[in-house]
Amino acid sequence: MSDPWLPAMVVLSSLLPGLIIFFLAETRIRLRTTLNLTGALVKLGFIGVMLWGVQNGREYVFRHTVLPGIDLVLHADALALLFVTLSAVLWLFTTLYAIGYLEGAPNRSRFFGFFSLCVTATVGVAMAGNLFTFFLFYELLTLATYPLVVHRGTDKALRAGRIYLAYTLGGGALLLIGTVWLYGLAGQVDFIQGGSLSALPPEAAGQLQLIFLLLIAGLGVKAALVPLHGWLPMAMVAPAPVSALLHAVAVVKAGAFGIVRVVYEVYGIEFAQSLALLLPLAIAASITIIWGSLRALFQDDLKKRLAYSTVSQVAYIVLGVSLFGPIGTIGGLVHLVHQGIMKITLFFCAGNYAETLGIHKVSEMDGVGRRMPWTTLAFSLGALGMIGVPPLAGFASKWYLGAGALEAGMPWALAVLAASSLLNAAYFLPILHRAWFKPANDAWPDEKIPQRGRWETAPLLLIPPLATAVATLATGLFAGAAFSPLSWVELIAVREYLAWIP
Amino acid sequence: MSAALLYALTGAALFAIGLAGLLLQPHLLRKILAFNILGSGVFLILVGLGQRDGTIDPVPQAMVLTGIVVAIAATALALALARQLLDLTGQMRLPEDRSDAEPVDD
Amino acid sequence: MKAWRTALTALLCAGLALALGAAMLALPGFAVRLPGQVAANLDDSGVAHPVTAVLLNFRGYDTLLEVAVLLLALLGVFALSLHGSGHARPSAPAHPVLQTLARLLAPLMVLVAGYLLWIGAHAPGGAFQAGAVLAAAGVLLRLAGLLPAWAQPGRLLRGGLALGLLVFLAVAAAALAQGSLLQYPLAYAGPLILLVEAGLTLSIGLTLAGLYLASAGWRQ
Amino acid sequence: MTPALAFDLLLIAALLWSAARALTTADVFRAVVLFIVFGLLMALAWARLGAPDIALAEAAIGAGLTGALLLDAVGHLRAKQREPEQ
Amino acid sequence: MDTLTILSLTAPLLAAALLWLPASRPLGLRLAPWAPLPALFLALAAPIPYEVNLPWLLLGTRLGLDETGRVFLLFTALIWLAAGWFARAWLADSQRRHVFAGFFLLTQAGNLGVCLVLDAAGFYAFFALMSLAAYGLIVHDRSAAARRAGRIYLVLALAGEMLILSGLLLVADATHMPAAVVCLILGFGVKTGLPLLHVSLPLAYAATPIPGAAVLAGAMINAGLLGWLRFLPLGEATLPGTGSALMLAGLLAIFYGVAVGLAQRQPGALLAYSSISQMGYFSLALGAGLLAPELWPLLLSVVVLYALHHALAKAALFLGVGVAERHGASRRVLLGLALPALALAGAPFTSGTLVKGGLKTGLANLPAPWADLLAALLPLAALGTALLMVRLLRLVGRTVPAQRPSASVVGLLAPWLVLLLALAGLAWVMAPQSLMTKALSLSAQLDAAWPPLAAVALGVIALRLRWRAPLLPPGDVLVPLLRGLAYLRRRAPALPKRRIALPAGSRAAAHPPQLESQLRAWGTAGALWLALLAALIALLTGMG
Amino acid sequence: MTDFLDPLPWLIVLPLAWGTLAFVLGPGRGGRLAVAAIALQGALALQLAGQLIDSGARVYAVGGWGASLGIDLMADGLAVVMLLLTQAVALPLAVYARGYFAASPKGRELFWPLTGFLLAALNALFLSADLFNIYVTLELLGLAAVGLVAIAGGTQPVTAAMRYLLATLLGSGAWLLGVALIYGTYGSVSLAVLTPLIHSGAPLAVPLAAALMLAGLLLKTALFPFHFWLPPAHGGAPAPVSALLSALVIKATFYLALRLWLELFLPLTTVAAAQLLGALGAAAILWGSVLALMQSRLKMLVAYSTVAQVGYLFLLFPLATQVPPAAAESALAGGVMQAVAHGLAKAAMFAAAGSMIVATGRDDIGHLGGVGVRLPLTLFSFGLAGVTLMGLPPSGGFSAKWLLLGSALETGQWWWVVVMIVGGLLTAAYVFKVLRRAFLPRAAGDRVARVPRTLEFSAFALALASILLGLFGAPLLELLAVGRAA
Repeated sequence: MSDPWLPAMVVLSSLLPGLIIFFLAETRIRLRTTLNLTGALVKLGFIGVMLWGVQNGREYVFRHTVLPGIDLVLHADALALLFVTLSAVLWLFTTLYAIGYLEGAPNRSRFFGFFSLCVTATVGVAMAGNLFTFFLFYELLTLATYPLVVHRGTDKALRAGRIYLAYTLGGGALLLIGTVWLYGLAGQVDFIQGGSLSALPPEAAGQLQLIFLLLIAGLGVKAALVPLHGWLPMAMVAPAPVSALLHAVAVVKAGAFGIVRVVYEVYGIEFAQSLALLLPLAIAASITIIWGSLRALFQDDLKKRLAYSTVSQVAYIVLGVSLFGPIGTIGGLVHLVHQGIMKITLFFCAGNYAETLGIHKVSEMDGVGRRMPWTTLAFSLGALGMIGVPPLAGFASKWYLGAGALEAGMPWALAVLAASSLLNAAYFLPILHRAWFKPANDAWPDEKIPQRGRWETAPLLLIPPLATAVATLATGLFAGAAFSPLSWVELIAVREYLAWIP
Repeated sequence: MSAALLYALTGAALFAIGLAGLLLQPHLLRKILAFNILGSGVFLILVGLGQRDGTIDPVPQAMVLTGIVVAIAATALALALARQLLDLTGQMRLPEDRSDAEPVDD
Repeated sequence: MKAWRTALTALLCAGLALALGAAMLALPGFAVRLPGQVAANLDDSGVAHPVTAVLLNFRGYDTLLEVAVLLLALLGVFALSLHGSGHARPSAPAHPVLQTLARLLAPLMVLVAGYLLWIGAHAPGGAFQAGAVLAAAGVLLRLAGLLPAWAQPGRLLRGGLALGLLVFLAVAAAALAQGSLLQYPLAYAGPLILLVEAGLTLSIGLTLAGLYLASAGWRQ
Repeated sequence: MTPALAFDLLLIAALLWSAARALTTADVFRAVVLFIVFGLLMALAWARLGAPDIALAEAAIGAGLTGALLLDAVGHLRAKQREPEQ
Repeated sequence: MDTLTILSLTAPLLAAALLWLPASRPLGLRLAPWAPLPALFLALAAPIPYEVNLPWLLLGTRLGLDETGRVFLLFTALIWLAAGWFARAWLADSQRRHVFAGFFLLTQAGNLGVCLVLDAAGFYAFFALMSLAAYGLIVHDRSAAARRAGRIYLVLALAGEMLILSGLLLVADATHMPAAVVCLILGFGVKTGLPLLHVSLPLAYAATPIPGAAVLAGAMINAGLLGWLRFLPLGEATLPGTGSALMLAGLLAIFYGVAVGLAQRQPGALLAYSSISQMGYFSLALGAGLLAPELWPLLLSVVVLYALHHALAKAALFLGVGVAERHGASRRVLLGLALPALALAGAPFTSGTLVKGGLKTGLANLPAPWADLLAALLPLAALGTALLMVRLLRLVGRTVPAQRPSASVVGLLAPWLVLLLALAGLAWVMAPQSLMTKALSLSAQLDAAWPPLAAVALGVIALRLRWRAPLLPPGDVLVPLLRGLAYLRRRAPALPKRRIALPAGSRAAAHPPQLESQLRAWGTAGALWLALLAALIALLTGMG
Repeated sequence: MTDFLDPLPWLIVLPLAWGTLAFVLGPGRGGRLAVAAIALQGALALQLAGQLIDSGARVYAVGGWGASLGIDLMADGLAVVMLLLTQAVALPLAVYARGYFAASPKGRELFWPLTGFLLAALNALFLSADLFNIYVTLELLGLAAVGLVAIAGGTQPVTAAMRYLLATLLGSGAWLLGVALIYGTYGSVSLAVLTPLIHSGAPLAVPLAAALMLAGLLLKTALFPFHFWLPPAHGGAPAPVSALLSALVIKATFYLALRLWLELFLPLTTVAAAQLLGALGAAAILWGSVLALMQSRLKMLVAYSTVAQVGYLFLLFPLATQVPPAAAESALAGGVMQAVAHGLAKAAMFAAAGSMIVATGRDDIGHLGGVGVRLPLTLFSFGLAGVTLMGLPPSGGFSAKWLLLGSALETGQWWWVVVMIVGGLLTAAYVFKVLRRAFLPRAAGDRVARVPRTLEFSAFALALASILLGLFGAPLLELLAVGRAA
């Protein structure tokens, strides 16, 4: 297989199964599962090859001209692979989880079809080699996710879907304007390390600032930057695997990743700094971090609390991006991965509580640790990681973010991080306290899966959160090891900054 | 001014008359009449202007012949529609032009 | 509202007429003159009458499409009659005088049509006029109650209606071998035009009559 | 003013009058009759313009056949109006 | 040595993991007390200094021991060992002893790690592990008091963590030094009980089961101190302002701890205030180090020794209190308690004399007015400590023996005795020669002797005169503070619920259908068409 | 013999012939013939496109006379793109119609002959380079379309057909008047002859003619506020008819407007007039979308969507008038891409809507529940078509929007950007209004039957084509550039 096709294969490896699954009868469970898992594993295989190649300095580019001067480019560079790998790995787990979660539910073919499309869009977003391609997959993501959000078909779900669409399509429109404008100004804007816009004449600065605003506003919707975050807490009505996907793998990540690409590989971090774009971005991220955490404090609905937590946590990535300097970059990028692993754990667990015991609210969680120790253990690891407790994944992110803030000369961002961590603790630790230290109530709200044998719930519901919880621990504990997300991110950061350091 | 130009001017007037009738008359039969008058006006302009230098020009004449046939085709179809409408609704008017017109929601 | 609309419409129509008049009076001389060209090419057209030459040769393509328009209108009328509320009621018996007159006139009109068709090559006349006369004969017969209404034309009638167009198309397409659509071979231009006109006369006659007869299908 | 011009002007006046009346007269049947008159006048006008082919066609088709169709329609309309509730 | 280092850290973690699964739980419980043994062995046997690099761990971890680290590791491991041993008997009949043991071991791992780790991120990691896991020890009883104590502890601990994290990041860059120092002092100050940050200590010590309290007071509090020692620019930078402030805070803590401690009724709370008071000495010493870096080398050795002394004494006191609680305050038990009490009070021939003498010497060279001020105040402070100890013995003496002395006496007494022995001997073993000779001098002994005696005398007088100490709730200033907060919360309006609603398309546009049917009428459309025609004519002819 | 096989004339002759033959064959017959013939037409159009790419634009003198005595046909890039679109839409729709009329026979009797004439008219119109000949094709097109609207019978369709007929006749009348004025001025109706003659100082009759012809075309294209006839006509006809009309017929008149504006009357065009057309387009986008959102009947919703989408086409005028050539070309490419994408997508959407209506037995958005389960492919097609209409990537609609946005931004006309974006969002609103309902489970008392496979697959083919256009649109633009001065 020749090199240009590898990125395309990565996209196709979920697209094709997805399309086939659409048209499978509801009852073809085995075939559907096989297709899903085969796709996921094949994708991981391709990614593995590319990881090895990129590590050794190779690049994989697929290019197809859509219109004159406009190319569809899939480009597997180190940054792309970071996100692709995350998505692919988490997709595997989420698929497993979803198979268990939806056992016996209606419309599964549709669900898994869109599920696969969603991941297709995500890997496309990850490997997009220019803004056009990025936008293409970004919108595809919107479309593929909508049916998942409204999957339950309840009024609430439909409402959430409507709001989701209104936000994301609106954001997409802004992004489109920005992109087209930029193309008009600078021609085809490929993502290259160090960015390419600094070559434009200085008169364009004003326009470029405006375009930046448009792009960030467009991306900020999916990244749930305040005040564009309204859809995210609404969307938590979706089934748990979807929430996991929205919050950890795909949607918010796509937004954040887009901001990463725009700052580093369209504008170039140095150029963005010279246009005075980074400080406003950092401020926006900081406001989001604090506001999301504050709102999370007041949610009794578990998934809603997690959703607001996402608002806050994803802004960490943006904050890291807006910190001028390699350490901040590392912090932001590594949080892209870490947040995904941790948040997916939390959502898996929230789904387990709901599916097993009918627990949807924090106030119903008293003593659940004894009933479901493994799930609660996983949840605890995720939550503590979110707070930034070492040696979990979140700690490494925060450490680099903090150091990056200082390096960038923005010590106030450190205060934001500290305050946010405290708020994180304030909304997560009470949950842990309830779960572990409070006696259970007489009965669970709606015990669906009785405790039998060794398993506290269905095995397929339990394995994924445990796996990701272990990953939460491992990525933090062994952050310094080769091939850890952190080391990979360091590789990226070196390349991004080498591009402009003479 | 040649006679042909005079007829062309007449054609302009006929066109205007037909146009006004087509737009203002609610009765379909009259609309069809108006359309025919409008068409005749155009035909006069076509031939009249074409022959304004006094030479007979067979090309616009042939065009008008074609036009007349097209016009009768259209007229026949329009009449058939109008009659059908009459059979279906009892009136030879479009719903929005009826005196008892209600807001149309389709 | 309505009065306002009417006034505006009338005003604008009048203005349009004035503008048209003004424009016509301000015309410069022609840039291109076709009568001369028609005359110059008349010999190659296969007919002697310039209007017929334009109609069936120089701009024969227009005529081809026009015949299609005519057939199309009939199709439309048929389409309507198919779903008409029209329950074909028996027509009232016509006046005997009318019937006699019709019986006498109809063959005569067919003859006139034939003449018009033939003369069309040299003088005013031709397929359309001939067809119109044929159609008039049909209307007359119908009025006299001698022809039934056409709710559903049979295959033969359909063939007759389509004949003119099909012949015209066949000739036009056959001419492709000469190099272009409707490019009559010089030697056969006259006969071919006559063939086309003959087909057209029949079909136009039938069609025009059909426009009346099909409509009358759901009259009493 | 030559007789030809006088005839032309008269014809034009008649054309305009019949057209306007056909569109404004209250009675539909009269309108159709006026229109047939208009068609015949048009045939005359065509003859005046040196277009005998069109004159023929106008008389046969424009006035004749169209007239027949229109009259038929008017008859239909009247019949319909006579039996309103059927 | 690498293996032993890693084993020291993983042994408690492994034991904790064994406790997780019901199947391996008995084994875990059996091993739990002995988890600190590798660390203890390491402290005794490791060559000093040594370092182990683990670049793959966390953000690149460096483990190792220096002189300070060794002392800290030594007493930490020792106290954990004793406490673990004690706990086995103490909680023998508890249903949830494995839960306690689990948190105990996690906390232990953190605490040992703090002593062993040399890099900032690693230190922070272990410190956080220790702090957070300790929550499980504090709330073990599940009583309301325990939960309240846990909550307050956690809030403060987390705030401290954030300050520490900020401080650790800031300290890397010299330009942020003042901010870094403030962050670090305050952050670790939560653990060491700086005034105002001390409020969680009394509550926590009182609520935690005795073995937990022993490690909290004995071992973990010193982890905060170790943090200061490791990361403050002691001996490197001169920070007179910060140093003075820290010294003032220390003095305040010394007296304030005594004053409020005397007003306590629970031995645990009293001991907490004693700790607050004792930690004031460290603040004093470190403040002096910041004020006058040249004094630091001497002060460092004293501080380390003081830490050893205080840790062992406090742990021994707690275990003693526990023994008394379970088996009644027999004369023998009170005698056993008197030893650490006297040591804390700095009585002759105890480690207290050793360290207090050293401290006095170290601080004597401070610039004015500190030297004179301290010369005057420190004896008073010693008296205060002694009074506090007298009060403690009195409180314990009144303890009613437990109804059912179920736990084996040996299981409780043996670890206590071990600690008492260590207290009696270890400081002397570790002390530098100069300190030792000085402490054994007659003048030093006399100096040391009067405060305990005076305190005992005062105590007797108080008893006779039936002085009643005023009562202060544990947590002192916290109580009004929390009331205020509760008031505010009741009064503050709830955050308004935001409603996200899109304008419903159908409502917003109620009129279009009407207008649309207007447009459909030929008259309107025609007029509009003519208007368009006119406009086009105008625009295309250039009139527009 | 090579002349005999020239694809250009056959594109006109063939549909005329099979349309007539289908009539002769009898009511309801000729479907198979039509499918085969349209497939052949498609091949011919492709062949023609190939010729163009190889050797540039073509002029074809009918009867061998040539302009200005005879009639010229002209095949340039623009014309051939439209030809390709026509056949590409017609073929799946023909397949669809066979299945549709099998399931829902009302109106099938004369569908095939009328369709044959309709396609002939379209092909002839796109190829014509003679103003009067265009008039004839316009009438052919109009009457065929009206006939198709009326074939199902019933009050509503007949009313719609009547309204449509009057509108289209007025439009052609205005066109013919314009032609008369042009002939009267210059003595020719050949585009090739006239184009060099018309300049900015032309006599009054010429701008008058231009205005008349354009106004007539706008009426026929149903540009706001002259859309009044469209929704009832397109919403009331049988689904295959609606699809043909929305996808192709209004494009034909748009095509003519474009031709006039960019070629014949280019010297007369003014920015103000272009802005006026753009403003009408913008109004169409907003008005059509809002009304689409308010419909409760599925096909009316789709029909109003056409009203809105027509608006996008007219944004091309301000974007291509008196701007730098590159921006104008980009705008033209965008406009044509929009026409093509909308043609494919709207055909797919009407086809899918028709399937849903056949399946549920009613034309009501409120009763679409269960469609997603029963007709997943149909719903998917509807969704894909919706993606194109919304202008989301990767679709032809997106490419169009991209190009239009690009030229709007480049020429500093940001107000059109706002309109396009808002229109896109409104489109999403009404498309999802349908999708949302279709995702719901079936309500009690509703029925959702299966429909023939051909219905599902032909709609899907169209929808897929509208998407693929976005990914493989470059050759189309390459073709479009043939015959246009660079």
